[in-house]
Formats: sequence, structure tokens, C-alpha cells
Amino acid sequence: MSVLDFARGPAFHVAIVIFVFGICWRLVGIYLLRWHPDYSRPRRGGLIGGGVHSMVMRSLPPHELEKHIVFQHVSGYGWHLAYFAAFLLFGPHIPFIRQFLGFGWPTLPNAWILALAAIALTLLLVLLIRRMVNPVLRALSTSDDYISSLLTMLPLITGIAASAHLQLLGVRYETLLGVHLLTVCALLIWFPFGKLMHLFLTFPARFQAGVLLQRKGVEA
Amino acid sequence: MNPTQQTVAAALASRGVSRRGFMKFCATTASLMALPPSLVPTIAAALENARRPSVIWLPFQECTGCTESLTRSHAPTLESLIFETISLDYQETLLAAAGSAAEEARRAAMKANWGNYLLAVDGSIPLGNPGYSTIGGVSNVELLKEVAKGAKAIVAIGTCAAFGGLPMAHPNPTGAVAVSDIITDKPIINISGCPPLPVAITAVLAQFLVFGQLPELDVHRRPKVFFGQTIHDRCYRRPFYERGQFAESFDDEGAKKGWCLFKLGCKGPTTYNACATVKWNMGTSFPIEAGHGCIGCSEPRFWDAGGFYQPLSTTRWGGWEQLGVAAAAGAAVGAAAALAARSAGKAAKAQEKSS
Amino acid sequence: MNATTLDAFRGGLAGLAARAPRSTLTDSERLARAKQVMHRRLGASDAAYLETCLHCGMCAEACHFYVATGDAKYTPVEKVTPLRRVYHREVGPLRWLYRLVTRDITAAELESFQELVFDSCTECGRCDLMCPMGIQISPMINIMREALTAAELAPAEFRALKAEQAATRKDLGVGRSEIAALAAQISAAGVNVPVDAARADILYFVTPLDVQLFPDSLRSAARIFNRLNASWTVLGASAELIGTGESSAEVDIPRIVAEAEQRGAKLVILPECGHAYPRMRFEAANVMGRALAFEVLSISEYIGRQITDGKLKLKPIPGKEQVTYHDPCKIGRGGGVFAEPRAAVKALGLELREMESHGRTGYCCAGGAGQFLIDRAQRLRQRAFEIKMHEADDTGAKTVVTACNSCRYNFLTGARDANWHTEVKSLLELVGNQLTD
Amino acid sequence: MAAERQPIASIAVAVEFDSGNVPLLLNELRHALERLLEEGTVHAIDLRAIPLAPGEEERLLAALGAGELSAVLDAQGRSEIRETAYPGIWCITHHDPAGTMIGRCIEVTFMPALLASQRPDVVQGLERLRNKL
Repeated sequence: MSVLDFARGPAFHVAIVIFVFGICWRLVGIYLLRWHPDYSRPRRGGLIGGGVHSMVMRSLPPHELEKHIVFQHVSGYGWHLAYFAAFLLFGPHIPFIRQFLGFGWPTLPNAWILALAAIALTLLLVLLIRRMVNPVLRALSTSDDYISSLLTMLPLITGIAASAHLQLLGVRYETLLGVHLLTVCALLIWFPFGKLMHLFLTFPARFQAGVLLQRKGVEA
Repeated sequence: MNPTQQTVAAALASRGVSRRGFMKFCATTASLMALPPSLVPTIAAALENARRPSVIWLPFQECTGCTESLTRSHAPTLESLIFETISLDYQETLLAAAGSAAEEARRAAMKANWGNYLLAVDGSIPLGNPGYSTIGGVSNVELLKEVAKGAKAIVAIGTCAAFGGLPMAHPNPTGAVAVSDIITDKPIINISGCPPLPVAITAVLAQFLVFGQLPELDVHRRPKVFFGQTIHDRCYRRPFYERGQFAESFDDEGAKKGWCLFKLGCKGPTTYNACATVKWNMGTSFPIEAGHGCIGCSEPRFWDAGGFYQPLSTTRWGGWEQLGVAAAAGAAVGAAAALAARSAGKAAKAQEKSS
Repeated sequence: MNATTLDAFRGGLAGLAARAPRSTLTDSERLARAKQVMHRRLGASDAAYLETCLHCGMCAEACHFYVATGDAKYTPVEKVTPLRRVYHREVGPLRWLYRLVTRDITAAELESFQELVFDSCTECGRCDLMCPMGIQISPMINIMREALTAAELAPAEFRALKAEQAATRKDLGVGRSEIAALAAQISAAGVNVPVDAARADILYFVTPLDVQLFPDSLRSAARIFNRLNASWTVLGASAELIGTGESSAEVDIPRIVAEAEQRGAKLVILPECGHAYPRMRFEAANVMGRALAFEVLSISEYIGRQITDGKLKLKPIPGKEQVTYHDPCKIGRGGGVFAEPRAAVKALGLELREMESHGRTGYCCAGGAGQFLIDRAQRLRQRAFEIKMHEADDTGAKTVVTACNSCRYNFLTGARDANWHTEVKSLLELVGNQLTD
Repeated sequence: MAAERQPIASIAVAVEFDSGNVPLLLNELRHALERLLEEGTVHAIDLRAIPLAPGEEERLLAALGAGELSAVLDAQGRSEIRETAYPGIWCITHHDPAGTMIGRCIEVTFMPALLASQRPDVVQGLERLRNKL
């Protein structure tokens, strides 16, 4: 069985089962813990609205807090947008997406995708180096951060190599494509167990914060 | 005179071919081998002295498609000219003689050219039961081993001989294997394809003829000149791929405009062959030009590599039902974890109150 | 209040640590006690926060201790590391996996976090506002503090106060008799201060700082209530029931609620105190497990509402003096009281010059959540306080008005140490002095 | 029914395929001509080895046009040796005896080698002439 056959077949199959299993395991395991009810008198009504408001507003920190984190903020947005655009707007990815969703959408020329992927990869690398150099980040970082960062970059690297048809170190295209898919499998398998879960956790956490602060009468 | 003692140039001259005709032959041979036109004089010089090689062709579990590809498409053609320059001493399908006379011819040729003849094989070899395919009561595997012993090299023609092919497709009822699974001590050149490009077959013979040596091979032992690049790399529709213009169905606007067939399952990106440049039916067209994606017939296990219409970027993932089961199982584990933690939390509270 | 009183009080605090009782707990007892608190308090909400942290480090930029020192150890979310580890290993859904790859915490590690959760966190909540994930870090710091307290690993000052409170029913030397004495003194001067009246619409609290440092605070409150002809009373037991030494909320809050409900109080009003306000305003109902029969307000909130409703009239202070307003974290960011004190400042005829960080993003005075009690943290407190000082200076105002006596104390001591000449005033006292006749 | 059915030949294919190779080839020929003049180097392009979209070969040949000289070689089938409108650029097309095209090559040279009489043929011809005399 070739690398590509393995990646497209059993590897992906196992990866996505673990992905779904792990996500449900973790989400249910978190949200079924005790919710301590809050009996205090809310200062303001519209708690749900407060939650939704904060889901949006936490994307834009207030000026006083933003001062020293402008680069981190902009680069964070930059790589996320470039990464998802490169994933979602690359033509050959559409059949991959369509097999789950049943529909596709218009895509961008490959040269654009390559540029976006290069931007995402550069920013990810810069942020990784920053994580290793900046004292605050270095102290906070766990192996999760490095594993997640690496596993996020790998599909980009292999994807760029495969789409550019680089015969990297003599690796043939179909093998490269297989390796690209394997890196996606690795990402899927790791996803539920590391920080990548913030894809699912961020907005509920912001909502929680929004409800709490709305109750206190503070714009979150 | 033993036909293999004659040089190619002499063989051609004896047929009344002029020097200009010979030069033309050399030019088209260069083109055939995908060699630059600047090498024509080298080829001419080599052919001056090359001896006509003896070729023995064994057909096993095959459909004769490979032979058809070689003989039917361009008759009479350059390829036939090449055949005139070799000495095809045994080819069961084409041979006028039959039965024991044919076998006799084979043995005679083997004896006369022991150690120097080329063995061409088409079809896979069944190992499940020797009776599945026999010639004159001899099983394919026995015959192959016998003839291979005296061969200078073996040319596995077609995907069946090269990689096992359709007979080997799951569940492989005959236990079919490729030539290279049986013969391990001889140079083997695979010319895969279902069928292979006739020029690829003749080019290998021509190479052997001109330079007396075997061509440079890729990881699957295929001549790099034909199998060095993918269909996708040489496809005239490649610019559409790069621009992100894809046919979404066989009858949509994109299909009519001749856009890339990737999303319709074209295996061009992972298929190494020269169809996109050499083309079929005397250079008329090739599948993608006819509007159908490449099915990857020159690749190992192409028959079991998902559907012909499954785009390369699709995967096996089990479907929503399976993922639903995975989700339910995950949720159950998560719920168990959470409930256990809840009771631990309550126990901590009770214990604190009591102390 | 004069400088001598301030110094005497400071001196008293400096001697606190020496009076801390010796802890006899073994390491395993400490660990068990701390974990018990964590297990009890960790719910889905904190779980979701702990699971969501991306280690982006942005919270550091919100923390005055980090901003002042640039020391990475002050990164807020880093301060709850033991809690995070206990969560992941013992509570979280992936605990079986975490146990394979992580170690359990030790009592020594817990102790090493004492400095981080007590000395260098004032639970000001600025990081809660900053976190792009919405993670509420300060409530988790609070769990850490409670866990360390249970493990008898709180700073000596906290343990000393707690022990004294248990032994004497006095907090910082203030109990029922001291409150009664202050009330009597003010009443004798002509401003009636009822204490522990059998029935009252408003139950008012008096804190140890009110008694020890800022007696005008109660006088001003009394003037205002009396001017409004309110039915009110001081809760004589307020200091002992809502002490600063991390007294047991589980025991004290039901007693307070009973005191209020017996009297038929409609309002419980907290003085200018950032400790009592969140405890009564938000925590009390949850300790009771039910909604409270009365409303809880801070005095600045009450004043602002009376002014806005037109019930309380003030004589403007002449001269349109420029002031800036310091939002006490627990009352502002922690309780949403922003508009009311500003309405009062306006009614006082003062020109409000806002600091760059004000309202919900305002910096802490650096001594909140009992941090000012810790003697060894004085230098750190001062460095963080300087941020506040500079922001106040940048407004050009020569007076800082605030509505929390801890903040006020920190401003006064900080200003003294930095030789800073900006005046620090209480909103309540300013209002109490400008009532119309 | 019959009236509705369109013969395939009448379906107009308005699309022009473009692999982008025609301008590239023309440029390659321009450089080859320059080198021929400066260094005397000859150059050849085997059109069978270039991926060309349907119609592109015709467009390339049309772009090159027809020059003043063309010759027909009759050896193992017809071959046409034709100078294009750009002197020095030759188009050589080989057919097999059945008339099937088996190769097409663009050569950049002052004179294609095939046009000249070949030495072995000359030797053989001389022999024949001697025998005749």
C-alpha cells in the first residue's frame, strides 16, 4: 500500500474517528461539570445579549489594553485568516470538503493560495520564535503549545511542497500528497487533546464571560 | 544467415531504404525516445553498427490489449519499422506457426541467442493455481522462469505484467503477481499502462537497439523518458488547474470550456505517463483531451485506489453514521468523566462542611 | 485623619506577621485541604476557562504588577498553575491522559505560589477584561487563595488576622464595641447614628478602616441618610462578620443575611469598601443558595442614584476644581458602578478629568484584595502604584477622588512614600460636606 | 426525432484552448535565430515533445507562415521540408508510407541536413552511374 493510499484510506478514517470522538469527549466532559448557579441580583438584564456582545467584542481589545500587544494581535489575525483562506479557497480542497458537506464554493487561483500559505507559514514561524524568546510566553508555554504549533504548520509546509510539485529530496508527488494528508491526520488526531480545541471553546468562554460581566453591569 | 547477425543499417539498406530515409528513421526514433533532435547524428552512428536483437514475447494472463496497442494502432507505422529491425522470434498471438512448431521456434531462438535475447512479457502470472493459465501444458510461472533464465533483460509490457494489473484487483482470485515478483535476478523494465503507449514499448526496444543498453528507470522500474513526469505536469489543461478553473460535472460550462478535470476524479497528478504529449490514435488525442479524467492506469494498484471519479483529494472517512457513533461514544466517555468529577466535587463540599 | 494616625496604623500592620500562629499541618494535609477547596469550587465555568487558555500571554499586559516590573512571573494566568494542574489531573475530561504525562502538585509548589496569588495579585479583574478568550482569571486566583488559606499557606498577616478574628471577634482591632463607640461619638457631635435598631429599611456597614482611619466616612454617611430621612441603622457586628482576614463566608454570610432580614431591611449599603461590596453584592446570594430579599448597594452607588433621582441636593464646591476619579476595582470593574460616582462628582461642581485607563479598564491602586496588609510586598505595591500615579498626573488634576477606603489608604501611603502631592479624597466625605441645608 | 438530432460535426466548438506554449515557442525560435546568426548554432524543436492544446500546433504554424522554399522528400513515406515566412526557421513534417504523420520538427538552420545529398547515397549513385557507363 502506498503512502497516499494509506493516508487517504485507513489513516484518515482512524484520524477523523478519533477527532470526532475526542471533541465530544472533551466538550461533554467540560460542559457537564457542575454549573454553579448565580443567585445574585443582575445589575443589568439582557444577559444573553451581553454574552453575544462579548463574543464579538473580545476580538477587539480596548485601546488601553491593546498598547503592547498590537503585533501579536495583528499577526494572530493574519495567520488565522491566511491559513483558513488557503485551506478553504484552494480548488483541490473543495472535493475534500464536499465529501462532508455536500457542497463547495468558488476558489482562488493557485498563485494566491501559495501566497496566503506563505504568509500564514511565515507568521506562524515568527510567532513560534516569539514564543521561544519572549519571557512571558516562554514561561507560559507547555509542550501542547509547541506540538500544536508544529502540527498546524506541517500541513502548510507539505501542502506548499505538494502543490508546487517540488520533488523535495527526491520525494515523489504522490508520496508528498500522502504525507500532506498524513500531516492533516496528525492534526486531526491531536486536535481534541490540545489547545487547537479553542476552535470550539473560544466562543462559549467569551459568552460565559459576557454573561458574567453583563450581570455585573460591565461592558465585556 | 542468422537474422541477428545483420546490422540495423544493413537490414534497412537491404530493403532499399536510402540514406535520407535512414536519417528520417533516426529523427523519428529520436523523437520516439524523447531525445532532443540534436542527438540524431549519434543515433545514426549507433544504428550503423547495431545488431538486430532477438525478442521473445510471452503472453500470460492478459487481454491482448497490449499487443493490440502495439500492432493495431499504426499499421504500417514507424513501430512496424522498428519491428522490422528486430527479430521477433516468438509471439504466440502474432506467430504464424502454432502448437509444437511455435514452441520449437522459441526454443531455437533461445538457444541461438542464449544470454542475449530480450524477453517481453504481457499479462500477470497466476500463483493461485498453475492451471489458471498455461501454454502447451506449461504453467505461466514455469515458462517465465525457463525463458527468463537466458534473457539479457525482461520488458514487462502493460500494467498486468508490470504490477499485477486487473487480475490482481481485490480479491485477486487467481493470486496474480507481476513479473518482478517472480524474477529477481534479471534487469526488468516495466512499461506500464492499460494498455501502454505503443511508442513506449517501441522506444525501449529502440533504445536497446541503438545503445545496446536499458534506459534509465524510475522507482517503479519504468523508463524515465516516458514515466518521468506526471500526466498533470504535461497536461495542456494544467493552466486551468493553476487558475482554479475546474469542471464540476461532465456537462457543465467548465467541461465545455475544457477546464481541469481534477474535481471529476482525474488521476493525472499522481500518474506517470506520456499520454499528454505522445497521445493516442496516431497522436490524435488522449483521455483528458476527450474530456475524461485520467484513471491512472499506469500506476500500481490503480484498480483499487478508490473510484475513477473520486477526486484525489477525497478520503475514506466512514460517513456520518460512523462519525455519529464516534461522537456518541466520545460523549459517553465525557459524560462519565464529568459525572465522576461532579460527585468528587460534592464529596469535597460535604467533607469540608463536616470538618 | 492625620499623618500620625496613618503611620500608627501602618506600624500596626507591620507587626501583624509576627503574631501569626504556627501552622502544624503536614504537607499531605496541606495538599489535601487545598485540593478539597479546588474540587469544591471548580465547576464547568472555570473548567471551560482553564481548557480554553492558549498561553498567549496577553493577560500579562493587563496586570499592573507585570507592567510595572516586566517580570514574566507576574503573568496572571501563570499564577493559577497549581489549580490548572489539579484540574487537568483530577477534574478535567482528559484527566486519565494528563496523569500519564504530568506530575501531581506538591505542598512546596503550592507554597511557592503564595507570593503570586497574594502579594502580586489584587484580584482587580483587569486581566479578565483583557483575555481574548474571555477567561476570568481573578475568580480562579480567588480559588487559589482560598485553597492556600485552607492549607494554612496564606501569608502570615492573613493568618494572624484570621486567628485574631476567631479569638476576639475583632477585625484589625475593630469589633462591636469600637463601632458602637464611634457611633456614639458622632451622635454626641450632633449627627444621629443608630446602631442595631430593631427595624430599619437600610442596613449600613462600618468597616475596620472606617473606625481606625476614616471616622468621617460614617459621619458623612449618617448625614446623608438623615438628610434623606431614611430609616437606617448601622450593623454593630459588621466588622466581625465581614472581616478582611478571609473569614469564613459560609458561616458569616448567613448571619448577616439573617440580621438584615430580621430588621426588614430593603437595602444593605456597604460603605466605601472594595472588600465588603463584592462579598455582599454577589457572593452572599450564592452562599445562601437563593436570591436575597434585599438589594445590595455601595454607598457611592446609593448617593449617585439619590442625586440622579433629584432626592439629594448638593452645594457645588466653588472654583470648578479639577479632579480625577479612581474607580475601585471591586466596585467598578467588579460591580458596574461607574456612572453613579461620576454623577456625584458632577453634582459637587468638580471638573472630572479622566485618567487614560478609567472605568472598566482602570488600573488598580495596587493594594487591593488585602495586598496592602502584606509587609514584604510594600516595594512591589509601590512600583505598581506608580502607574496609577502617572496616569493621575497626566490628567493635570490635583485631587484624586475615590470611593473605597482601601484604595484611599493605598493612595495615601503610596503618595507619602513617593512624595507625591496630589490630594486624595473620599467621594462620600465630599458629598457629606456639601449637603444643602 | 430525427430533426432534433444534431450531427456532431455541426456542434460549434467556439472554445480556443490555450496552454500558453505558443508565445513561448515563438520566443524560443527568436532566440535560436539570434544564436544562428551570431554563433552559427543550429536548433531544433520536436513538436511531439511539447504539450500543446488542441489547435495550438496549427496556430503556431499559422504564426510562422510560409516562406519561399518548400521541398518534398520521398523516402519511407513523404516528408515535407518547408521554410517558414522567417528565413532560417524550417518546418519538417514526416509521414510514413501510409501517409500518417509520424513526426514534426521545427529546425533553425541555414539548410536542413535532409535537403543535402547524403554521402552514402552519393557513393551508391556514383557506383550506379559507373555501372551504367
